Amino acid sequence: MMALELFDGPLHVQEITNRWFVDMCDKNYGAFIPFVGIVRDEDGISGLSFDIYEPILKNWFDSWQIKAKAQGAYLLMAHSRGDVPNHTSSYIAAVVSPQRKIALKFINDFVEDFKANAPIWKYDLVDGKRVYAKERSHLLIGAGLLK
Amino acid sequence: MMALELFDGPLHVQEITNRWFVDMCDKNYGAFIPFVGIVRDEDGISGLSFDIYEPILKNWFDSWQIKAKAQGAYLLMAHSRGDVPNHTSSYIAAVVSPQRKIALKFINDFVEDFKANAPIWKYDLVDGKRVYAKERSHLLIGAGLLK
Amino acid sequence: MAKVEFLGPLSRESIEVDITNLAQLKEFFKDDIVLQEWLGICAVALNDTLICSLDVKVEPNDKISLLPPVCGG
Amino acid sequence: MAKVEFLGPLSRESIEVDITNLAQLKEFFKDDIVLQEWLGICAVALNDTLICSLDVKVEPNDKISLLPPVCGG
Repeated sequence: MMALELFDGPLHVQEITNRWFVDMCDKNYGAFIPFVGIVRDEDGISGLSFDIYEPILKNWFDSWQIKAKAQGAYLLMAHSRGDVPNHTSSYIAAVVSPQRKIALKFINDFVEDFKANAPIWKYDLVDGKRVYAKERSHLLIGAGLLK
Repeated sequence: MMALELFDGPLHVQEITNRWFVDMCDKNYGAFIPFVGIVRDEDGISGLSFDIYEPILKNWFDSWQIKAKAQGAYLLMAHSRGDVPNHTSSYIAAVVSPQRKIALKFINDFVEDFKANAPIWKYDLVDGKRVYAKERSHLLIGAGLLK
Repeated sequence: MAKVEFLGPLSRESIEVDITNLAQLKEFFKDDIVLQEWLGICAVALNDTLICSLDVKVEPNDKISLLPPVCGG
Repeated sequence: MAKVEFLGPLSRESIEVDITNLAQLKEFFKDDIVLQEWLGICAVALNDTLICSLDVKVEPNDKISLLPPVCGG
């Protein structure tokens, strides 16, 4: 089983979360928390689109997995590449843990750090064109080094 | 659609979470977070068993739903009555919200308050018998009034 | 007569009592040795609302529930 | 020669540059007006590790990546 899964286009939420639950339910974890991100219809967009830089995403994910395992937890993640229409999902993050409080803390911290640091670029789909979501994007560490 | 669902025996996690996702995905919420509680095999139990006092559970749930709606969010919950074997689920709580941070805060606070205040009694199943989980249980407000 | 329910692990049949406030219910239970063990940890609901004072009036047909410590999920 | 990748919305073909540290890469880009706009907000990775100093040495066959602000999910 891969813990980090990337797909072209929208995620098949039910297939993914059902499979994760089946894989995890007999591992004696007490809590399974998937976070499902759904594309909102707002500002006249027809959807979102994503570019991913996989090598750094994998490094980032692996460093979180090490943190999770140190506390007996385990992380799973799926993300879309390319276009994702409104009302479909582009992102699922999940944690399993023997303990409820650890699971709740991890899903919060993991998702927030994902938003700040995962090397993924978001575009609004407007009139069939990709428009970089610059205002909603976050500077990475060391930004501006070459200016 | 019922927002609070009670079932005899273990929860059909996939049926419930799939149905909730389908019901919610076109409502323009941006985040859907189910918390799935799974019975752990520990201390020699074969499972857990639950009694529920429904009138107060409904009041408790309704008060949380009002809080959620005030912030544009919506809560869903399913719980088992009776016996639930190890490695199956007895409890699912979920939140949907337009905003990620509100969803993450609600799933944490809702699940924690559920543990402290929902009128549900837990028993370990040991050698086919129900043993009240007294040490893991939480006093309700006003406990000891008639002592 | 008000009805008294014993919830969860209390596991007793409901009873009917002729009282006008909760202080009288406390008095009514005082010789029940087994129940005394539970009363120190039980919360009390009147018509499905948790109560924190013995002064609360009880009307005929009211429902009083005794709730031991809880643990859902 | 080190390779320079322009990720996400930078949307440019990779180039190869003959440099031994990042300060030289900064110098190399100084006349690229369009890129200058981006450089103020781009992070820099050397072989897939984010870098915070211009003093870092660059070897032949190293990969340098420019990463604009991110927004996953």
